[in-house]
Amino acid sequence: MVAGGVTWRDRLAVVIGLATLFIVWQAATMLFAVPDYILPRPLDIAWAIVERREQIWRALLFTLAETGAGFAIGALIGIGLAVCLVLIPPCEAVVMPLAVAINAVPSVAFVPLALIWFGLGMGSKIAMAVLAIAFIVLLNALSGLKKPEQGHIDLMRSFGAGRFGILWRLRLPAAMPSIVTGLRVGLGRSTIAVIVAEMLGAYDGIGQIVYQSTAQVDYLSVWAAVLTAMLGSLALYGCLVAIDRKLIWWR
Amino acid sequence: MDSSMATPSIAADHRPAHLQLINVWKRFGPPERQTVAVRNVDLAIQPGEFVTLIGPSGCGKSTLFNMIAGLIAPDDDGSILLSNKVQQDYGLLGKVAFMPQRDLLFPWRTVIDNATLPLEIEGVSRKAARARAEALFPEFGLEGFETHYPHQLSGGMRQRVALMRTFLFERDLVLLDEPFGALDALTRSMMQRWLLDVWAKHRRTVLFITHDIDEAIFLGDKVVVMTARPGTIKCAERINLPRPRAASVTTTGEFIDIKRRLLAVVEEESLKTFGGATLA
Amino acid sequence: MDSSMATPSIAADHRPAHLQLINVWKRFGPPERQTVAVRNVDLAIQPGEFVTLIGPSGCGKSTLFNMIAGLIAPDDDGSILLSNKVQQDYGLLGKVAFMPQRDLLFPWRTVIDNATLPLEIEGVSRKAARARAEALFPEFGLEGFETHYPHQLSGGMRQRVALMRTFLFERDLVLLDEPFGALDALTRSMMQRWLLDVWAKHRRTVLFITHDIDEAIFLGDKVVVMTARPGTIKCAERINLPRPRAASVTTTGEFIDIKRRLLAVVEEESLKTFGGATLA
Amino acid sequence: AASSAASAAEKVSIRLKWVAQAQFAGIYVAKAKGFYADAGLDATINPGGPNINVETLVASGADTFGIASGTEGMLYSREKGLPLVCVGMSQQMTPFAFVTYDSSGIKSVKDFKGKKVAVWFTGVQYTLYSVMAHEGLSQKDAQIIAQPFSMQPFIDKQYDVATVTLYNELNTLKEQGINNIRLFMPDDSGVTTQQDALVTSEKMIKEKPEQVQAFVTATLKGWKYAFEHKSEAVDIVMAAGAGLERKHQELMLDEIQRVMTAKLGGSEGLGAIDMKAVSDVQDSLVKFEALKKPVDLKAAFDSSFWAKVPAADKKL
Amino acid sequence: MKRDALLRSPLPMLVVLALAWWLVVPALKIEARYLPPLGAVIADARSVWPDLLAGFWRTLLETVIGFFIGAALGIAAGIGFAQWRWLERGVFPIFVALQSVPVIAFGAIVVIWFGNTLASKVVIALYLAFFPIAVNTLRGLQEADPQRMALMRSFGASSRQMFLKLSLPTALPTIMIGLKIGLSLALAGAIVGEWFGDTVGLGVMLLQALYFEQVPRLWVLILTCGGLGTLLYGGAGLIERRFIWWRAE
Ligand SMILES: Nc1ncnc2c1ncn2[C@@H]1O[C@H](COP(=O)(O)OP(=O)(O)OP(=O)(O)O)[C@@H](O)[C@H]1O
Ligand SMILES: Nc1ncnc2c1ncn2[C@@H]1O[C@H](COP(=O)(O)OP(=O)(O)OP(=O)(O)O)[C@@H](O)[C@H]1O
Ligand SMILES: [Mg+2]
Ligand SMILES: [Mg+2]
Repeated sequence: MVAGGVTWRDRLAVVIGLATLFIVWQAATMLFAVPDYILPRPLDIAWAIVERREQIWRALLFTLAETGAGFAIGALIGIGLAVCLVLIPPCEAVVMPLAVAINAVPSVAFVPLALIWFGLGMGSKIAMAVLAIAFIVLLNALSGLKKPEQGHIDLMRSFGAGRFGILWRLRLPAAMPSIVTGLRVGLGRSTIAVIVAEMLGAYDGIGQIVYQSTAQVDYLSVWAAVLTAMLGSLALYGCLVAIDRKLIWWR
Repeated sequence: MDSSMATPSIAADHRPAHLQLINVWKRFGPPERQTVAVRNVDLAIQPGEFVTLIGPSGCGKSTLFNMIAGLIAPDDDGSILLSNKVQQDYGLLGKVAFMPQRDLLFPWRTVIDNATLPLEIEGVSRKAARARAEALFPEFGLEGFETHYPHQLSGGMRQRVALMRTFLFERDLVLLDEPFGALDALTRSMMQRWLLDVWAKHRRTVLFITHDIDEAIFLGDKVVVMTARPGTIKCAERINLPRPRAASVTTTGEFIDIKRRLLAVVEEESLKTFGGATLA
Repeated sequence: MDSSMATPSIAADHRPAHLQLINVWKRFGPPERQTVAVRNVDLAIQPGEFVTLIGPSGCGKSTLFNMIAGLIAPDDDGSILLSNKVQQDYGLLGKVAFMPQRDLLFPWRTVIDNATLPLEIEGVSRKAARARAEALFPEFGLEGFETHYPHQLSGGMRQRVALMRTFLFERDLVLLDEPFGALDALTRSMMQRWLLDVWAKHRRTVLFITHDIDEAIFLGDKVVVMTARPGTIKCAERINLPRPRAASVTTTGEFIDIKRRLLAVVEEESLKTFGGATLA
Repeated sequence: AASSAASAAEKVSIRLKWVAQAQFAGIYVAKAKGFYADAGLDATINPGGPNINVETLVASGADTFGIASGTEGMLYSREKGLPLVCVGMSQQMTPFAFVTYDSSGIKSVKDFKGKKVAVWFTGVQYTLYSVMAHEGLSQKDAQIIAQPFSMQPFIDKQYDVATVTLYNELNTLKEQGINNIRLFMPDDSGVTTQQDALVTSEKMIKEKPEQVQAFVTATLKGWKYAFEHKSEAVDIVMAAGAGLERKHQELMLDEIQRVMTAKLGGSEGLGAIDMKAVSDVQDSLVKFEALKKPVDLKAAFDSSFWAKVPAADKKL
Repeated sequence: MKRDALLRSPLPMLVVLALAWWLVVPALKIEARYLPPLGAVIADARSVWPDLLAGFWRTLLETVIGFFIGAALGIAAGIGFAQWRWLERGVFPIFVALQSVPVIAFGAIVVIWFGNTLASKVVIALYLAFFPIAVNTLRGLQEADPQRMALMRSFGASSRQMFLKLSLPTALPTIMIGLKIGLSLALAGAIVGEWFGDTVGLGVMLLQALYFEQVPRLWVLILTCGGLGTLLYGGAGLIERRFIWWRAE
């Protein structure tokens, strides 16, 4: 039913949606004369971004690099673990409770540990992003890998396919949509994890801008940084959606 | 289990059987509300033999096939022997070319990629596999549909793709579960011919489920009839019609005789499913 | 579209048609690599008529059914009329009882809940719906399987559940796409009898796809033959065999005559699928 | 003010800059001992947390009073147009200090040259800049990096100099058995910045000055009582926060007493605002371009309420 | 049967992990700040037992309320997106953008809007739980087999019936994944929410432990949060097994 890639109408809808949000925001803040320290106006924020573009751009690249790396590693770990659990089912009883428990602790609680283990630099941020996304991908991938019906599995077995053959030719393709769902959900989370970790200790990045600016009561900078990060992760998300449509072409 | 039991029945046929079932059972569900699908099946099939299997709907034919293909383990009461060797549970996987009743095509693979699936699993290069499959497309009446996806095919076309897939998985023992069920009369007879040609050339052992008694007699060296559920072997009839068989054989008196006999047996069994309802 | 076109063909039959197809087309895919599935189909079916439809595999029968059931819209060239009223695209939804070629049972519903699905949709109370369905189970040879799930059924049993589901959705126009494809000879003839009984009692209009020419002649008031893809109506043969028909009718000379004629037509068409391959 | 209340206590809230701990002992004591109630205030104490900005909460009216960051925070807030007024200062000397290991070879601030110096970029960096400027170093002379809230990287010697607060991180280091360290106090370099400002909004001062007065008086009473009954004060703090460690809190209270009673805190009484120090800080912030233009210090700092607190209530 | 259930439960795993911790830390002389000895952690837990228990219940309450509201909103949004594609295209990106905003950056704003109440924690919990539930609901609803949808339409099913009888059952396994993720995020949200001016709760204790660098306390809280999460997740698992049994076709 859903044919092909992203149409111009999809793009238009995204633009209209975001534009509406900003117009409503601008109008409301002007109408109710909301002071900057409660909610600044989007135009002011935009101007702040332009003014501080060099600092923000450098921080954004830093943050996106950490997010991207953490996202990739976390996704690989999540998928890899899910694959292991499907290949060796008894492991599930061991790994899942542990994964659940780890994930139940807010990632911020691990920041001190991350700082101890991975230092102040990018390493600890990447570790936090990995932590934030791996579980989500794991859960989705696991459910996707278990989706194929018994008939299809039996067919593969009758051709003499081993666990790996079934995994590669049946389970993984069938799990693709679920995995991408996991990635979609996880992307925002890993951005958050990185920013929060940066707030608690980093040399650079959006999180540091947020943290320093908050302490210096500079809300325009806070919002400028956060908005930039938002747009950055929206761009990453767009790439994911494009991949998504390519991956489930057979619907 | 006890391969000693096998000896007499092999001896009786004077040739080693390719496939032998000894007291095979299959029960589903918990003991309280059990469905016995297959009961006490004994069967021996010679190498290169073409055996057709008929029986009322739901009598356990597909279940029997699943056990022979190694997909489900028979209950502990009996054993399955391939070339006289007792097979462990699931030991038959990969040794038998199996076409399931439902086509089970993969929705994300094109027609040709669905067909070459078993070759890929065997490790044949993609190019070689495709070349081998492509040669079959005209014979299967699927020319021009190589790059379609399964949802773009008709029911009969899907079934033919599934059959092609099975034959690209070249094994000495072939199990076909109603391979021609969704085909019109002529496509069906074209495919029957093709099947007999392949069989004559390679002499694979074929076990073939059908609901069409004509088809069963026309194709088989032996027709095996199963009883209503719980299914066991009711009788087996050797078909001594000369080969190669022309389509006209179906009008010979000998053929009609066999058909009448088998029909009577099958009807008796089918009626049990309907709890003794009568047919005018 | 243009209901004026319909008038002459209605007049020709002297009775208003229950279902009428006028110049119906269906093309799939983008213009460059288009599959024309159905081409220029004109067909009129009288109220209470039993029409069987045969044609080579992949010729467009199921596509035609999908259009009549209102599931896919025909191309703009033609129209579908129900009781002389032009139907908007998808306007036929809910007016036609349709049994698809694949059983499409819902895996999370038990057999009986699958069967009562259309009644539930109509708003019949669960209890009443179950009572009506339960009465049918013995006739369909499914007694004792009410609370099983679809994956616990054999292929033929699934098909019977799908048929039961269709008949619980009582509509004047019934479309059956190979409803007996997976049934053995006797179960099939039991179900045929049951179908004819129901039809005789309620005089619903039935359109029935089959691959079995015997079945087509045995059941139909009219047998419609489709050409190879792109499918259109090749010819329609009125069957004047007296009703009720006994199983023995298949051995009468008249029956065999009709069968021979139809076989010739179908074979000619089927051969086209195989690009002129010859049948010995 | 005290007499007017008792019967119909006014609901007010006090926002702290961090979670319950001895740093805020005076507030908790004032509440527990009924000083606020006596002054006609029905006070709720709202703890703070990371990225909770007391200045914003008080300026917006979400909270009535607050213990906000300090001199720098006040100046930034005023510059950003927040209608916030400081009515007292808790900590009289700079509570921050720079630490290094004995083994680092850094003997004075001058030796920061070329070293890795970690500092919180929450405003404390300007204190560092001022200190360095006073010692004849420019910002560029040291490699200044953002310090995380954890002391762990310092313990792991990821940098040479770290920033601590005298009442918390320093104790943390000591508790972990790290004693081979050297401290550099900003006050020794002539840089003083007062912290933990008692703040309220302009609106409160205009509309309910008597409540502001009640708050300042009762709070200072609370501090005085806390320092005079330390064990009881720690008990009160312990009851207010979940899972606090007594020893750590006792140390903290000692340290807090030291910084609150230093300088003006000793001579003038608890909570005094050192306007000279404030204007020095402002000058240095302007110099470092952290402030674009000087703010009106008269409007930002209002000592009148503090002045009206009886000496008996604020002098130890 | 019974032994099987025990083997599949996380219990033996926990025992093994605890033993490993018990033995390995002293054996390898791991520094306490990397991993304190289990004994120290247990001792610390006992010293703050009442606070821990109170915090546990409080956090549980916030999580559960936040999760249920978040789940209701998320499922509703997912359904809305599935129903109206323009909504998905237009509004979805906004949600994506919003969910990459760290709440912690806006502690002050949360407090201004919702005060120091249970509501502010609930709001944060539901804010975090909402998105994965909405996405998984949307994806699940899109998974319905087109052929089965056609069949339902041929029965004249209304869109409501189509939804209740086909789309929803198809989507349930996927929604369940979203709910599980949402549950763990709601817990994290409640805990972070407690950082914005609260006095009771695991979050408050966690913050103090972080700030004071009390490593054993940090582990006590990590374990408690983990336990709470596992408990909630286990509950979700029970519900799942009870209502979604048809995975295999
Ligand atoms: N997984 C299962 N659980 C429970 N019962 C099952 C299961 N699989 C099959 N059965 C039962 O076993 C019996 C035989 O099924 P089987 O599929 O072997 O029949 P069949 O002979 O292939 O019928 P058909 O010709 O209709 O395909 C049926 O009654 C069916 O209900
Ligand atoms: N969605 C689709 N996209 C592209 N082509 C399609 C699609 N659906 C059907 N077709 C093509 O239309 C033709 C007719 O298909 P249809 O299913 O109507 O055949 P049929 O007559 O029912 O055959 P069978 O007897 O094998 O079921 C086939 O060639 C098929 O490939
Ligand atoms: Mg079967
Ligand atoms: Mg068809």
